[in-house]
Amino acid sequence: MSAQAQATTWKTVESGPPDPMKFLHPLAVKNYGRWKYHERPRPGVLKHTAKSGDALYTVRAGTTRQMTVDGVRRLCNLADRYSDGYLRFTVRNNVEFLISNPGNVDPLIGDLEAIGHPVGATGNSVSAIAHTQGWLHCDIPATDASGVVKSLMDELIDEFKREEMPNRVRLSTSCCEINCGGQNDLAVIIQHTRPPRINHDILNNICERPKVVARCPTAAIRPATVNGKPSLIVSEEKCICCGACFGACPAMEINHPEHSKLAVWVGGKHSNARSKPTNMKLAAFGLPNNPPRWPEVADVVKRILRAYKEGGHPWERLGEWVDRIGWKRFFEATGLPFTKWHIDNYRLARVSFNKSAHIRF
Amino acid sequence: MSAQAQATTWKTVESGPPDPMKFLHPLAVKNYGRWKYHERPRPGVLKHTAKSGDALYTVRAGTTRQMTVDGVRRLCNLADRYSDGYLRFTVRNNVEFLISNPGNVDPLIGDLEAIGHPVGATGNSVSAIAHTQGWLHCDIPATDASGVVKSLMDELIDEFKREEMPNRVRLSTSCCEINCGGQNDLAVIIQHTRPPRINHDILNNICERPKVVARCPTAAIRPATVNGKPSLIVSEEKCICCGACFGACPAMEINHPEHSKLAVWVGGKHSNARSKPTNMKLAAFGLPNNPPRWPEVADVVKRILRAYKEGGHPWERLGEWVDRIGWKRFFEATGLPFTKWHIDNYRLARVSFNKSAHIRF
Amino acid sequence: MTPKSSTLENKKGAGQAKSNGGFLHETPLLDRLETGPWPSFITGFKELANRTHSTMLRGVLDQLEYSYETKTGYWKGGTVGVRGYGAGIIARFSVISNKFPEAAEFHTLRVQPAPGLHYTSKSLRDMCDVWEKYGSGIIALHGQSGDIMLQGTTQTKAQECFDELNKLGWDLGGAGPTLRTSASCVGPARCEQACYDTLGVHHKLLTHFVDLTHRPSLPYKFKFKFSGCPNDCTNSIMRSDVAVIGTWRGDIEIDQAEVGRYVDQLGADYIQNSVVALCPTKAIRLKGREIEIDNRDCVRCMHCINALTKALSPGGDRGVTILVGGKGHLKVGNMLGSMIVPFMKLETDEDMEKLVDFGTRMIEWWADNALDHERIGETIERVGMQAFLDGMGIEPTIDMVEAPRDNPFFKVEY
Amino acid sequence: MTPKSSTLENKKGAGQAKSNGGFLHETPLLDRLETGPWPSFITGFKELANRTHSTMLRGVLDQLEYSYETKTGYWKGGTVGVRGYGAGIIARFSVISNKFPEAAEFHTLRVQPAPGLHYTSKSLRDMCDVWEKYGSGIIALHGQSGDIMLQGTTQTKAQECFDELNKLGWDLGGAGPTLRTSASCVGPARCEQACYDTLGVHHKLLTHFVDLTHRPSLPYKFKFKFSGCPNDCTNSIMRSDVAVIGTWRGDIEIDQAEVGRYVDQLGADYIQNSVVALCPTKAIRLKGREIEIDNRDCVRCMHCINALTKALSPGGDRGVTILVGGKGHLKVGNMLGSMIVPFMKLETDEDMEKLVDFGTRMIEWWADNALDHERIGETIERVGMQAFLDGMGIEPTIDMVEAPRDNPFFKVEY
Ligand code: SRM
Ligand code: SRM
Ligand code: SRM
Ligand code: SRM
Ligand code: SF4
Ligand code: SF4
Ligand code: SF4
Ligand code: SF4
Ligand code: SF4
Ligand code: SF4
Ligand code: SF4
Ligand code: SF4
Repeated sequence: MSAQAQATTWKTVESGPPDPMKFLHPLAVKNYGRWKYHERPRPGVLKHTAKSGDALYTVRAGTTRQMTVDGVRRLCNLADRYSDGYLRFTVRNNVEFLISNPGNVDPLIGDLEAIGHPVGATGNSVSAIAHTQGWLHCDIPATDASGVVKSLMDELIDEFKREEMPNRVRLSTSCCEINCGGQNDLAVIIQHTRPPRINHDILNNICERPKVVARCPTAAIRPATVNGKPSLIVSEEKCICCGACFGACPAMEINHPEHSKLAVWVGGKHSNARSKPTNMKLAAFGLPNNPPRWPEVADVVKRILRAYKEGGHPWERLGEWVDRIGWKRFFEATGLPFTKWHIDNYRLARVSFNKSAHIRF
Repeated sequence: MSAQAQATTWKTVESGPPDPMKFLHPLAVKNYGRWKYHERPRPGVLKHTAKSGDALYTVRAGTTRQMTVDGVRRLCNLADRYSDGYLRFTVRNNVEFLISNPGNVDPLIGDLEAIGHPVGATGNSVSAIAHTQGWLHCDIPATDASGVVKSLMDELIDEFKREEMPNRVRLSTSCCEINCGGQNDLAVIIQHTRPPRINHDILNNICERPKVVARCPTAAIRPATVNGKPSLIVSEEKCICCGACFGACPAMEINHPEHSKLAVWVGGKHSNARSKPTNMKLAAFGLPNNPPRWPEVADVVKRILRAYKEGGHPWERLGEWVDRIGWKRFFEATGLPFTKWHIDNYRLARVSFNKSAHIRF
Repeated sequence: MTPKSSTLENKKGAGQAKSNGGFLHETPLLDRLETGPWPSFITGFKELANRTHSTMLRGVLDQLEYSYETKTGYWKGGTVGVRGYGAGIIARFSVISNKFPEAAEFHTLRVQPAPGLHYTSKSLRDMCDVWEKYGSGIIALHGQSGDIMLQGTTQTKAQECFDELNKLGWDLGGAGPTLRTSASCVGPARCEQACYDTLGVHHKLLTHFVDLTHRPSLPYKFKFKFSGCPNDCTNSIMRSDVAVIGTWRGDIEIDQAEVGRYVDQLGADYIQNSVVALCPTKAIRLKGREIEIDNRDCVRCMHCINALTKALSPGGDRGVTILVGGKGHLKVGNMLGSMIVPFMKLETDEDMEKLVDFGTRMIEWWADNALDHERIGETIERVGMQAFLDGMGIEPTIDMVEAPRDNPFFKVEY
Repeated sequence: MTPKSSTLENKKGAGQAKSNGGFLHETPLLDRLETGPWPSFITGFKELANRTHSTMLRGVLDQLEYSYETKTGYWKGGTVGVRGYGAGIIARFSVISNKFPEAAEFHTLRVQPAPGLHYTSKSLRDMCDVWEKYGSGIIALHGQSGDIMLQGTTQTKAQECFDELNKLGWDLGGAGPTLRTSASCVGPARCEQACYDTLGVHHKLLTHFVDLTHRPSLPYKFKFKFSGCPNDCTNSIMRSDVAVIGTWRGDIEIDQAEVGRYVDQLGADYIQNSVVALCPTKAIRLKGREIEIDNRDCVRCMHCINALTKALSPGGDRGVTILVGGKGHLKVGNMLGSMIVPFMKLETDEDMEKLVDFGTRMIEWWADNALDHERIGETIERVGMQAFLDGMGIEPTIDMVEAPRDNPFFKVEY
């Protein structure tokens, strides 16, 4: 039966997301909405106790996110053996096994580690790095997110397995300035440093010019005739290298093997615990895009996490630690240089200026 | 000798501000830069002690600011009698007598009060209201600042004479949105609520049109031909009633006897003590411009000061008090209505949104 | 089909994959991502390719190696879809297919998982089986928006692959200018802090809007996310246009006996310094072995509850607060959502209808007012909060702002 | 000339002024500003008018009464000046001089006072005498920028009036697009907190720039203000383009014996709650009867020093911090100045030259870069801090910002 033929026989059911209840562990169904508290018997393991008295154990382990049917089947095997066939994933691509029998916890951990899945990421650990597509799949990446993550996690795995940081630490990486990885306590993001070169040969064929012009936040793009054909040109002065035009039109070639660099951001926070959520701030930029292991990035990330681990008070998220000690001490403690480009010059810049005589010496 | 003739005989000395040392009290000269501490023996009186052991007393009293030669001479008489002929004024238009003989303090206070100058404004008092020109002199005012101040101070004079507020309280009033009175713990400022009516008859004769167009922050003004003559028109939708055009061109008539209203602002702070300096925020608007006594304004001002006096902790400036209790409680405590226009919709609006789930019920 | 070998045997397989076998070409740069303790996606890919002899996978590895060499990406977009849908498949064609013809196509199906990302092993295995048949066998669990990403199919296989998945109960997620796949935290399924049914609300809302997910008809993407409490484990405040976050009115519930036990266990000092002192509004005090909370001043930050989870819980009158306008860096810089609905009950079907109605009107308002490629947060910023509140018929409240405006530049209706 | 009567007799005079006498017209609305305990400017004006029989003053009161009635202002600007100067007199012509011909002209001389607003009674009396001769006799002490405002002269008398004042040592202040009259706090003359010589620096700087004060040649107004310490008693942060604020490096000086006395007098609780707890960076601690300060964390806010002035003083290594870009509401909304020079010594003549040089270069940069009617804070915002720092040759430091940028939208030179 040809694909086409089969296709016509099945009428699509537009179901949206499946009903979650079908996939929940029976103890989760039974105690749904009636959990009382949780404990962390050891790193990587949670014990949730319900008002009914039931206890549900969770074992959490790292994955590559970019998995394969083979890898997934291996996790299914473990779920069948230890967690009544139930498993879930966290928003950070860790896998979780929900276990009713406490005796299964240790053997599962053993098996997980044996097939290369580190157990951890609970409590005050460095959890897995949220990441994006990179060269593997995206059409606009300037680096490979999975590779950066693998390289970094090789260095951070001990902190993944321990709970020794002042509070949880969330990292992300993104392969272009769009930052699909989202913000985090620490984020590694590619950044363009040159305006797009325009591929005039193809632009007119593949792009709607007015749309590209409209996409630019600084009105840096304007219509022009190049080599007798209608095309676009970019004002180098106005362009802020955001790459928005490239998303709209592949002829706006902003990626560059040398000039797209990596930047490290710190202090993003979404939780409302204690302080309000905050946007992350620029810590370091201009780091070379150096596959396959990006050692310069790892160096900066480790410096920051080391300083935070040493200086942070209990419960202080990375950004809260910096707020307490002040950015001056952050740059001192990490040895990172402060440059004029760390000063905002975008649309809300004034808000970030030190509008006071408050100063640390 | 005619004015003209005399004029030519004198060659202007472009001296700038006079040398301050000539005007300083001898004890101030002697102990210049070597003061040790100060005390406040009673409201309106400061005692500064120098490292040398010298003590200099200051008696501070309110004035009308808009004084006359007669009033100034009276103050000079008092200075001659009690303060060795030395007096100064504060940045808030209070007069200060610098006294070397402590025995002169009380008699001076008696004489000051006898001629109608209230003594106070030190420490945690409500000092005199910084104010502006108003109908008495400015070319763009929509109210009279001196009159508003007189009406308010009649009601606040007890707090001027006492030191019973949580911290010092600074007020200002301004007769147009330009706000020459500056910001303060509490400010009363006129506010336009309608776009300018354009006086097309005179516009072309008295204004440089491109300059007026350039003055508008929202590009609401554009050139147009009205009644066959080049003039300007204003987009009602874009106009934010800021009055900037009126400053550039009197034909942009923004003032209106009914539609120019009074607004009350709170929480401005310049000092760096404790918290960083802050811009003041809108508390109430749309209050009638109701000369000669503006009772509606006084009502709002007193409500706010009363709530602050009751609720503020020691050293908390008005804005710091609100920050601690939250704006929700501020509006509750003062009984002022919160409206959608209290929400910023200008260029940095987003910064003021509650970007969190933090909420008081 | 499914290899029946045990996990440990599979592990052996994974180990072997570190050599490129006979099937794959040399990938010296990628191979360097096979060292080190963290699991390697390259090892996984190679293992899979060597087992399945997927030429697409070989081509993709070759092109990826080339990307590592040249520091350049080589995919371009295009249009690949399934019948009736306008979104859900991210098409990828190689721009250097002359060089790597095996990698000519490499499309991704975005599949919506169940809210909370829960699975049975059977459901995953069934999916794997379909995917191995119609695709490369690469699965990302999950994409940053929450989709299962089945990466690597061709135009010819896409429809059939989807049909098989659809038969198993899966549907595609969003892409382009659609209502996107949502994320919800584990919530009531396993968390004591959940203030509403994140999974249920996610399921109902996304099912209601399924048409908007499949057919691009919006100015740009639109995302909901669901967090059961202000800890916001889905990062909804920055990563969604509409963050539905659990909260409560009334008083925090206190079990003073447990407080006493915490004092014994952690010490009063710890509680002073790491709980009481960190309350953002100083609303909480430790008195001996008891805790006192001034609930009028509590801003529902969760900190004390997180720290003393056995002793403190969110109050009983639960519901949600809704923040609107979050999004990523693009063009304007990161935006955090801001409070639009201070409190809304979300328990009954009627409550749910209110949320659906709210969402519908919001999307309509946005569709009417947005410029092309403008997220709702940007639209609100451009037209002003007032226009948004008016358009939505929402009462303004002080909860929406940190402070009232600091400029006089507004014009009240007259 | 000067009435020789005693203060108390004068007071009697002031009391009488409450009736409009024979000279003045009825002003029923203004009269209502004569009741109440606060001194009344109307009473003062009437007293003066009745004594001097100034018709200008009568006209002005009539017009002001009419303004109160109609809620409308009736002055317009114009050009009135003195020889060689392009600024310093604010011209006011009545737009309804047909109605109030006596108020046809009412110009103000802005006269620069001595820094710190100190006077001898003689200097004031001499000024009053000139002013009574050439003007209305109304004096505002002082305008919000710090000028003595002599309000109410005519075109014909202006030059002569100024000449007489100039002979007494007074000069005009700024107006229009000039360097404006400055304000400085009382500083070292009577304040223990002064970290530099506010009066002296004000005097020297404004004398140096006197040409810019008198001749409009700038894009817009430009203001310096001088506060001796971070208490900022001149409100410089918002009210000046350049705020020169005293501060110190090194350690806060502590007199522990005085600390002990404060503990006795105010109680340890007060010191804990109202001093220690209010330190913005928690840099200070009370240990028994002594205070300990972690000076590395102290941000020089002044609070503890203010509260315990006998015990604590700014450290000995004193200087200034300079904030740039403050201004009022107009067009963009209030702007607070922001830190551009974290620390600068300001003691020697050489230091003073550096400040002059800094001011000169800043004004030049601004004059080169500003649009018409754009304050320097607006210019910096428009062109970006980087362009300003480059133009000025200033090293960027972290002190200039609360936090680094939160967006990636910049382009490093290449
Ligand atoms: C499983 C997961 C939710 C899910 O649906 O997948 C989850 C689960 C829990 N989170 Fe979370 N959080 C999860 C992602 C997050 C995220 C989002 C993220 O990681 O991208 C955040 C927001 C981070 C941010 O602010 O940027 C998050 C902020 C919190 C917080 C607030 C921490 C703080 O002090 O700021 C708590 C409170 C706490 O730690 O007690 C919390 C608490 C918890 C608790 C203790 C809730 C409970 O009582 O069960 C859960 C176990 C935590 C642990 O690992 O020790 N969870 N949590 C997510 C695990 C991610 C992972 O694999 O590492
Ligand atoms: C696949 C995924 C990254 C990943 O590896 O996980 C992804 C990949 C892309 N994102 Fe994204 N975004 C993904 C989650 C996000 C998130 C995170 C989230 O949803 O929680 C964000 C930040 C939050 C937000 O919505 O702002 C995000 C913000 C963007 C943006 C910037 C939006 C903005 O207004 O700032 C764009 C650009 C655009 O839409 O034009 C974008 C555009 C893209 C495109 C479509 C690039 C393009 O225009 O061609 C990428 C397709 C890559 C590919 O080949 O598959 N992606 N993108 C994530 C979706 C998988 C899924 O469905 O589960
Ligand atoms: C005389 C004057 C300076 C001058 O050159 O004229 C002055 C003099 C003193 N100020 Fe001030 N301040 C004066 C205007 C200001 C202003 C500006 C204003 O009023 O417009 C401010 C900034 C207000 C703001 O933040 O918006 C100001 C903020 C302070 C502070 C900080 C208060 C705080 O906690 O925020 C102190 C510290 C203190 O109170 O101990 C202070 C302290 C002082 C001290 C105690 C300094 C000293 O040791 O001598 C002086 C006596 C204060 C008293 O009145 O009890 N002075 N002070 C000004 C009197 C104004 C008046 O007549 O009321
Ligand atoms: C007289 C005075 C108010 C008073 O009664 O004390 C005053 C009066 C005027 N100011 Fe002012 N300003 C006065 C201090 C201020 C201050 C306070 C300060 O200097 O500390 C400010 C706020 C700080 C600042 O510089 O921003 C101030 C901000 C303005 C502005 C708005 C500037 C801005 O960028 O926001 C304008 C509008 C303009 O310049 O076009 C303005 C314009 C004016 C004009 C010239 C109105 C005009 O354009 O025709 C007013 C002339 C009134 C008159 O008839 O004399 N005045 N003006 C103050 C000057 C007296 C003096 O020389 O001592
Ligand atoms: S961050 Fe950029 S390059 Fe990476 S997946 Fe997202 S859109 Fe693609
Ligand atoms: S990179 Fe950004 S700023 Fe530059 S031209 Fe493209 S859209 Fe405009
Ligand atoms: S506030 Fe406005 S009306 Fe009043 S003096 Fe200043 S410029 Fe004139
Ligand atoms: S009032 Fe302000 S916004 Fe309105 S037209 Fe005039 S300058 Fe423009
Ligand atoms: S957001 Fe709250 S309810 Fe949801 S998992 Fe996190 S802590 Fe639990
Ligand atoms: S939830 Fe947060 S705000 Fe409320 S009492 Fe606890 S720590 Fe304080
Ligand atoms: S600013 Fe400082 S130095 Fe100047 S008077 Fe005020 S407290 Fe004293
Ligand atoms: S001056 Fe301010 S920051 Fe420094 S120790 Fe004292 S209170 Fe703290």
